[in-house]
Amino acid sequence: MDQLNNYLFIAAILFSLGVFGVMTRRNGIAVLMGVELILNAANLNFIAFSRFGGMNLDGHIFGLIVIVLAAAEAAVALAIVINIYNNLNTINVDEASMMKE
Amino acid sequence: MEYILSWLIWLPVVGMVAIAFIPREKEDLIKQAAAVTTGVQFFLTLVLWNNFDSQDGSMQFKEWAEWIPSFNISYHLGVDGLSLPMVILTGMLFFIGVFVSWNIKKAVKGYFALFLLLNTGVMGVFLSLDFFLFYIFWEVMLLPMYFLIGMWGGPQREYAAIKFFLYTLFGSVLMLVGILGLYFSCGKTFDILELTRVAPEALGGLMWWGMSAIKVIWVLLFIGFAIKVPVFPFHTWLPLAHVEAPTAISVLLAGILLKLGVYGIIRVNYGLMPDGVYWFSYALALLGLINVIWGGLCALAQTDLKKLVAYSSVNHMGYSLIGMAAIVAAGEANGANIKAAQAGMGGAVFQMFNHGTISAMLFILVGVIYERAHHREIEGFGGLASQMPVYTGITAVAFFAGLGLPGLSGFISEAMCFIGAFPVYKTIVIASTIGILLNAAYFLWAFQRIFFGELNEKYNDLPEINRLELFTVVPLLIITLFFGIYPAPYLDIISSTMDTIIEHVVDMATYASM
Amino acid sequence: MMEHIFIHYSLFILFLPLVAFVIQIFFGKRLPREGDWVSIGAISITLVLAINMFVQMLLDYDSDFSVEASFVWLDMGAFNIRLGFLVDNITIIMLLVVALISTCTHIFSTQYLKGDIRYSRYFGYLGLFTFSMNGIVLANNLMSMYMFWELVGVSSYLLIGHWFEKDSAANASKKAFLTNRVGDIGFFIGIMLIYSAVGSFAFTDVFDGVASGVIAGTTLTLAGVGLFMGAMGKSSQFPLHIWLPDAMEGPTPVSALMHAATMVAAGVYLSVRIFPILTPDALLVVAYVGGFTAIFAASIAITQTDIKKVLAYSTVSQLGYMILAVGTGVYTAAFFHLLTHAMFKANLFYGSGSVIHSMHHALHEKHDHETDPQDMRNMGGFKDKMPITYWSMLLSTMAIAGVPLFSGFLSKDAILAGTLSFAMHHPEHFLLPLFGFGAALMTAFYMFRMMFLTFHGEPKMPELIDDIHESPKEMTGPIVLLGALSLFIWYTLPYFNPMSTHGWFTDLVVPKDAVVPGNLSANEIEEGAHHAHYLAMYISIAVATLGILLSWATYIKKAVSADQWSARSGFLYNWSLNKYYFDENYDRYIYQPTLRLADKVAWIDWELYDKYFINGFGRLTNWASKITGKFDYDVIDQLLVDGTGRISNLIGRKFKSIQTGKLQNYVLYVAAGVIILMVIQSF
Amino acid sequence: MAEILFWFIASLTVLSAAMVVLNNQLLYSAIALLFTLFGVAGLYIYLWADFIAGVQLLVYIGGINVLIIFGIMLTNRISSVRLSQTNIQQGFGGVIALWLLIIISLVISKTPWYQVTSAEPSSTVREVGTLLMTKYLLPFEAISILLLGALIGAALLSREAS
Repeated sequence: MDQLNNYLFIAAILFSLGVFGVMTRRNGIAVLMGVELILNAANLNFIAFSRFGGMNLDGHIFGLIVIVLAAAEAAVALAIVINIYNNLNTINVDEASMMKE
Repeated sequence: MEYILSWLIWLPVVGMVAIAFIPREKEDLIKQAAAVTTGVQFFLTLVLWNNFDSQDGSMQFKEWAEWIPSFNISYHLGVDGLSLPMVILTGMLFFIGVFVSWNIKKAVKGYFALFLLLNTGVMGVFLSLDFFLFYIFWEVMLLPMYFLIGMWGGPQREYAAIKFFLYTLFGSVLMLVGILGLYFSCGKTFDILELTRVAPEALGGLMWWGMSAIKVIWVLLFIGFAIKVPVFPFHTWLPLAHVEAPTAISVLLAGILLKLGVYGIIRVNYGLMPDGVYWFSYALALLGLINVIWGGLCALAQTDLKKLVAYSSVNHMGYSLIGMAAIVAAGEANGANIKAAQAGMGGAVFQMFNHGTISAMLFILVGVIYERAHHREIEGFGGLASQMPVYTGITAVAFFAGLGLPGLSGFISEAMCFIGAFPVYKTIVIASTIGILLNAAYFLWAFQRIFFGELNEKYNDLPEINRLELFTVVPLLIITLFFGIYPAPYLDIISSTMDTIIEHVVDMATYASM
Repeated sequence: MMEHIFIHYSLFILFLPLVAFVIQIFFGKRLPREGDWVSIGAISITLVLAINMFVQMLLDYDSDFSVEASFVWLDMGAFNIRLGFLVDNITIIMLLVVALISTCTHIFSTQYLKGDIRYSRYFGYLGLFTFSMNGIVLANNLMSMYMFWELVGVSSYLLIGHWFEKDSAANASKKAFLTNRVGDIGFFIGIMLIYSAVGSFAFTDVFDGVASGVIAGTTLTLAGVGLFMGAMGKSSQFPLHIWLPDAMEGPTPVSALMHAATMVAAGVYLSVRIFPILTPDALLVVAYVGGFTAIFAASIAITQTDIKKVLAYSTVSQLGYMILAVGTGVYTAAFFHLLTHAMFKANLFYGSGSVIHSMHHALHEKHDHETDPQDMRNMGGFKDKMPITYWSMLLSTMAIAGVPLFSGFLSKDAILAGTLSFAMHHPEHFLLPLFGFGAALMTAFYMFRMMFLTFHGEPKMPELIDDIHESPKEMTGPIVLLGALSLFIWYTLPYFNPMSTHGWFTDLVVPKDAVVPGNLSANEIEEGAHHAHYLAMYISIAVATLGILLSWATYIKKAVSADQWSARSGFLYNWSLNKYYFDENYDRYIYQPTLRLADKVAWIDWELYDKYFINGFGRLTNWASKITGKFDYDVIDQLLVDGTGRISNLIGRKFKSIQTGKLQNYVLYVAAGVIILMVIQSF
Repeated sequence: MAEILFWFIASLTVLSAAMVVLNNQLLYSAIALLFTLFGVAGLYIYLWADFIAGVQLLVYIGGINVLIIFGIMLTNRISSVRLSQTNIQQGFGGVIALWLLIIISLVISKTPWYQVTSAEPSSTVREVGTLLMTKYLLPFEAISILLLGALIGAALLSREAS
């Protein structure tokens, strides 16, 4: 528990899972959850480096900012999801593929 | 006081942002916001004047901050006796301009937003001491002007706007080349004060393609500025742009933007290339003469009142050029006649200010009659003096100021220009005195055709000039009258700076043949 | 010297009329009686002050009296301009003239312009004029003189154009201003020539500079001629004389004040002031211009039928006299003539104004708006109807004709003596006295012609004569006063010799030596004039008598028929009647060509230069861009780019299936790409 | 004891994270996410970041997770439609994710990390607060404006189309 690598590995796993979620989930909200995992992974890295890098609190600040960003992002993303749902009656992202051609 | 120059420049931007947040239906609020912004700015210029030390001929209120260090570009501002009057004039005319534009109907929000952006550009050019910054503000000015003429102008507005834009752009491209030439040959700096110190030596003897670098850069920069002045033969954008632009924009165009040319020549060409001054001064005086005569003759032939006033600008700026050429009188070769140099330079700079107030007044007055009669054909009026006595009186004073009547400010500056240039360029000055006859001829003839004679039946219910219009024109009238009677306050501001410039040009010139 | 009481007086004299002007312009219409009392009050105070100064001067009886005061008006370090006052005897006399005539004019105008729509404005402009005129008189330097010089021009412009509804008045005012400007250009060039050499505008410095020789020779001559050009414009000398007769379009009191007594005299005043720096060559120019103008204008006056035109040409001619006097060196005589002329010519104008006024009323009674009330052919026999006007005008006519016992005789005699003595010294310039005496002859003739046609003989329009009345006392008062001032006695006190100019004037206005090295000294000129004095006097009495007799014979006795004479003289009569076609020729050879040139220039500027040359650039660019555009499209675009495009299209179609539009596919590709990059990187 | 607790929390985090992305029941995923967030908060405490841990609990669990659950409720008719979802391209995605994990793990283990040992602070709240008000004032302000903008934007987006 006093090993930097432990935390980094945990973060790496969280990140990979997050990426996996983002890539595979069809439901928009589930994709969002994947994003949250990625963000948490990053945050964990920040705090870990801060802890083992001489207890420099800059990392904490970044962590805070990331959390706030995540909140903002979640709010907007959910709003978009609800909007899509209202318009298309589905929130499956692969069905909302108007980008195609 | 510390950041007053930055405030002056950026305040209009604040106003612009504020206007952007006002819904477009609330036109009165937009106008009020613009009035407050420009009013505060005008007040700040007066504060600046109050705190200005007129005994000090160098830059004051300097601000410096690093901007793009890799190219040695900085945010460098400062004001001296040359720019201070122009800054005050800018503050005043933009403030008045808001009220002149009070009756704008179309897209009020956009109009005033652009108006304030223009304000920032003009202020920036007068205050920046970094060439790069100078150039950026110079270009910032161009864009709002293009839209202001192109969207709110008269019937031919698109043509006029594009012509103005291309003309000026052509000039600024040449200017940019000149600036880069200076940058690379004078130790990679854009700082005007630094360049003023090093350029005369760094450029001395430098040859490009078998030509002296001074000549090349001088000509490049001069054309850039000359288009703004405008110097013959770069003047044809002016009548068109003036005629098509809405009244307030004509006022600003004639009142301030033309001054940028002369300002630039004195600040940059004179400061950086003293040898060039000696090389070019004869041509400068000659161009001044051509401006005077050509502008006068063209004005005499005009049937459109606004075009007449526009050509009168060409004519009046000619006096300024002649006065500027007088600086060489201070050189050893011309007998070190400091008196003449002071008179000429002082006259040129004073003429800038006077033309600013007088032509602004003339354009406002043209706007007043246009708003009532919906045309500007000189022949189409007649006998208005009995219908609109107050308007007639004010126009009479403005016209007399334009034709250089003693007691009104235009006379003093014209006389100083002539007196200054006379010892060096006798023939040119004597020839250009014909200009003052032409001046009188076209103004009086137009005055007679508009105001004298039997009242044109069509106009027997033309309303008198109203309070708002009086409010815009009377302050200018008072200034014209005041400086005509007692010019000392103005000359106090500029004289130390003029001495600095004259000394600089005389001392730094190498007098080597180029 | 600033403390001298005269400087304070001068300040009041200068600025009181200006105050009146400002009040009239802003509040005139709202004041009772449209505020004429404000102007009259202000001008009366200046008159009182001027009289006070004049009396002081007489009491002191100091011919060298002179005070000066100046202040820095404009300062740029080395270049500075000081403005100020110079008060000496000439100034004081001139101030009195201006104040006196101006006061008379103000009073006269209350009746003459009664009920005019711009009554208050008129009085305001009179104030402006008086201010500017006093400014010229008081100036101690060329710069402020020039400034007031132009201001006088403007007030003249405004007053001539008082009835601007009439096109002729509007034209006349513009013509006056522009013609004056031509002179002013010369004036200004003269100022610049002097300033660039001397470095100061003040008269004293200029005189010192010339005396020390910093400016000499041709330059000084040119400077002198330049300054004199200003005088030519203002004093309406040939060939710039054309504006003064037209200026009669203004109200008659204005003609009396400005275009007879004061404004036009400013040119003479300037010449008197700058006399010391005029070189012999310059003086010669001055003399010939003056002399020629004198006889030339007189020859026009003979045939004019408009009473004011006669007086106008007579004024031009008399001004020519004064200029001639300056040119021949007797400049104090010129100033003397200025003084006497101001009185009698103003009076003649008042008189003519009085006549016109009553003609106008009489015509009005008859509802006749066609007949010209100024045409002498419609007058005649007014003598008994308007006795006051007649008698005082007769006094002034005697004066201008040069009849002994009248003021004009003295001053004219002094001038003619100077001219004669000049011609005796320089026989090659014999023309100058001929001009002088010829003009004197004609003056006597046409002035009495005017008097006879107007007041004597049978009424030409008998139906009018019943309605002709003497004018009200506001008008007759000034007429009587100035008529009385046409007598010699006022100018020769304390002596009573009607044949000699000797008196307070000659005692107090003593000619000064010219400062130009080598010019004749004042004493020498004086001597010469003195020698010629009696000869000149006899000739002048002879020609005056001859002129009056001729006139009498023609218009009273009808012994000579004017019509026959005019028919017999052929083209000469026509030339004179049509003012030698100057207006027509100026119009044809100067105005029209200038306007055509202006049109041409504007056309070149706008239609040719701008449309073809400047816009040509635009068209050229346009054309070039079309060519490049064609090249761009046909070759680069269609062949090269589209060729590439077609290949890409082919490839693209193969890869199309990858583009699913599903976001997550893209994320997948990105992640895969990252991994591939990382793997490559690690090798 | 602490060691055991650490490993427990770590495994809880990882496992519940796997649940989040693998479970077909959306609501379960959300609940699993809650556990993951809890776990991360616990790890923060091990990293001496008490304040961040608190914020994590407050914002993530109290705010974001609840928001997500709300989102699920709002976009699915809870009574009638199954609350499940399906995955796509699981095989390919899984391979990619695995590869990512492997590479990152390699990087982590191969890199000689710069480390400093330091004493455990009693509380980080004061320092964090001070930093926020001094050195990071501008980012702090910027992020607050961003948050405000996001709030307004979200409200604007999700209201009924008029």
